[in-house]
Amino acid sequence: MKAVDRIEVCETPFDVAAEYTALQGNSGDGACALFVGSVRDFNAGSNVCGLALEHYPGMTEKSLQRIINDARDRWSLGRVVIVHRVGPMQINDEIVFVGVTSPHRQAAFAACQYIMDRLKTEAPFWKREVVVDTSGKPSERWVAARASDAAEMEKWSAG
Amino acid sequence: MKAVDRIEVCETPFDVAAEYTALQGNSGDGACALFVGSVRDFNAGSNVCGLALEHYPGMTEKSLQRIINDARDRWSLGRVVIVHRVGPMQINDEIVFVGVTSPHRQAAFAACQYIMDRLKTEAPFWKREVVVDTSGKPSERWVAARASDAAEMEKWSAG
Amino acid sequence: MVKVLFFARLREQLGVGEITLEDFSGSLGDLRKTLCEQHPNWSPHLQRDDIRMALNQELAETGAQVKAGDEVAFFPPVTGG
Amino acid sequence: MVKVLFFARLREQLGVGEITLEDFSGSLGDLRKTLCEQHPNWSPHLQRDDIRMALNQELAETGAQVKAGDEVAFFPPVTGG
Repeated sequence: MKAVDRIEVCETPFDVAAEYTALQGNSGDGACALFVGSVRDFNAGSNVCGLALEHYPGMTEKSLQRIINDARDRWSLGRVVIVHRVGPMQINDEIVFVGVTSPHRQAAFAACQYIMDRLKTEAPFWKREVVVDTSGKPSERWVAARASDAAEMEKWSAG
Repeated sequence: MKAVDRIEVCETPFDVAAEYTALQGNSGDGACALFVGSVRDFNAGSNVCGLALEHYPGMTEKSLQRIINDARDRWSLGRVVIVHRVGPMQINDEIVFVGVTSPHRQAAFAACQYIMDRLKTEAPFWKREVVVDTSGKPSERWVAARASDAAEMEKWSAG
Repeated sequence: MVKVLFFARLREQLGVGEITLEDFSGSLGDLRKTLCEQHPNWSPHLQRDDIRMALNQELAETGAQVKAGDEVAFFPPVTGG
Repeated sequence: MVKVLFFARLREQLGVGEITLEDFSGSLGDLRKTLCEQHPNWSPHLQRDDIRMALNQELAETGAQVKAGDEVAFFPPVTGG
């Protein structure tokens, strides 16, 4: 089994179909789990009309590689792809893609979810969203971190 | 949020990118979890060179719809797509696609895995594989059900 | 009339994919017993513990009541996905 | 020389994204204290419990030792994905 990682931080839209194709090639891997996160039109009680993502170049890639390495220590994985968009985005734009292949579907699902949970709590990305109030007036705000994301991480240390 | 299900049993290859596109349209759903199962080249100690899938037309679709309905009772889901291939297939061909959207990634992941676990244990599909022995002689055999698949289902009733 | 279907390995073992039973009434368990009486060589295959049953395309247990017009199916554990 | 970076809301609050410290030696905690002494108005933002720190692009705690040539970063909780 050939272990191949693909990590990309991009300023333009990415293509989910192309990323899925990048996961192919291990004919022993019958299972492929994917996650795609997109810009929602509603968050924390407000209508959202746009989003911008700031990141820490250099640390971002190191952080994602460390997360993948730790996932590979836990499960038998084939290929792993993480793509994360930064910069300005519109509603429905894809923000993040995580794809994992494995001989076993439980490993593929678990690793995909583990990578997302860790990415959410430690990869250096910050969302700033443009919200409109009831009068239609737009304003910007930094998205607050969610306690539920930190809580999700705890299940991985419980085992 | 518009709840839309797509269930398809097909005799020809399906297109993962098109199925992903079919999941779009709920702008409140920021999370999309996907699973793709493919024909492996190795199973139960033998080299596999081909596969054929038999199913129970009519019951298959009812069974998949019931599984989706039960997933919708458990989680807040947007769109759900299940595509399953039947008939003769080759190594690396995609057998099954399950896609789920939700406002929450935990719900998307859980529902996608739940649907796969139930599909594996109750949807009326049967695999027959062509294996080759060490001398290269091909023979056919029905794939045996795995106890681990039944065990996976138990975690959903434990809660 | 009751339609009875067999799938996968069981279909191959019995050498038939579909039969019809005239004038049957009783439970799914009774139906299986009737089939085994009519075809003694089916018994080791049809009576296996892991054989599953469906009534009108829904999974069912031996106690389910079968009536005229119903569709019954017997099959081995499923292996899709 | 130590490079110090600030990101996101913290960068906006301090009004600067990058500074350099000459001749600093000590822990990450000492470095934060030094910055707050030099810029008293930074203190309420930089001393918040939820501010995270990185040393050479790896998450680090207050006790980590900083040496010449290192890159230090302060930032609020991450919100990617």
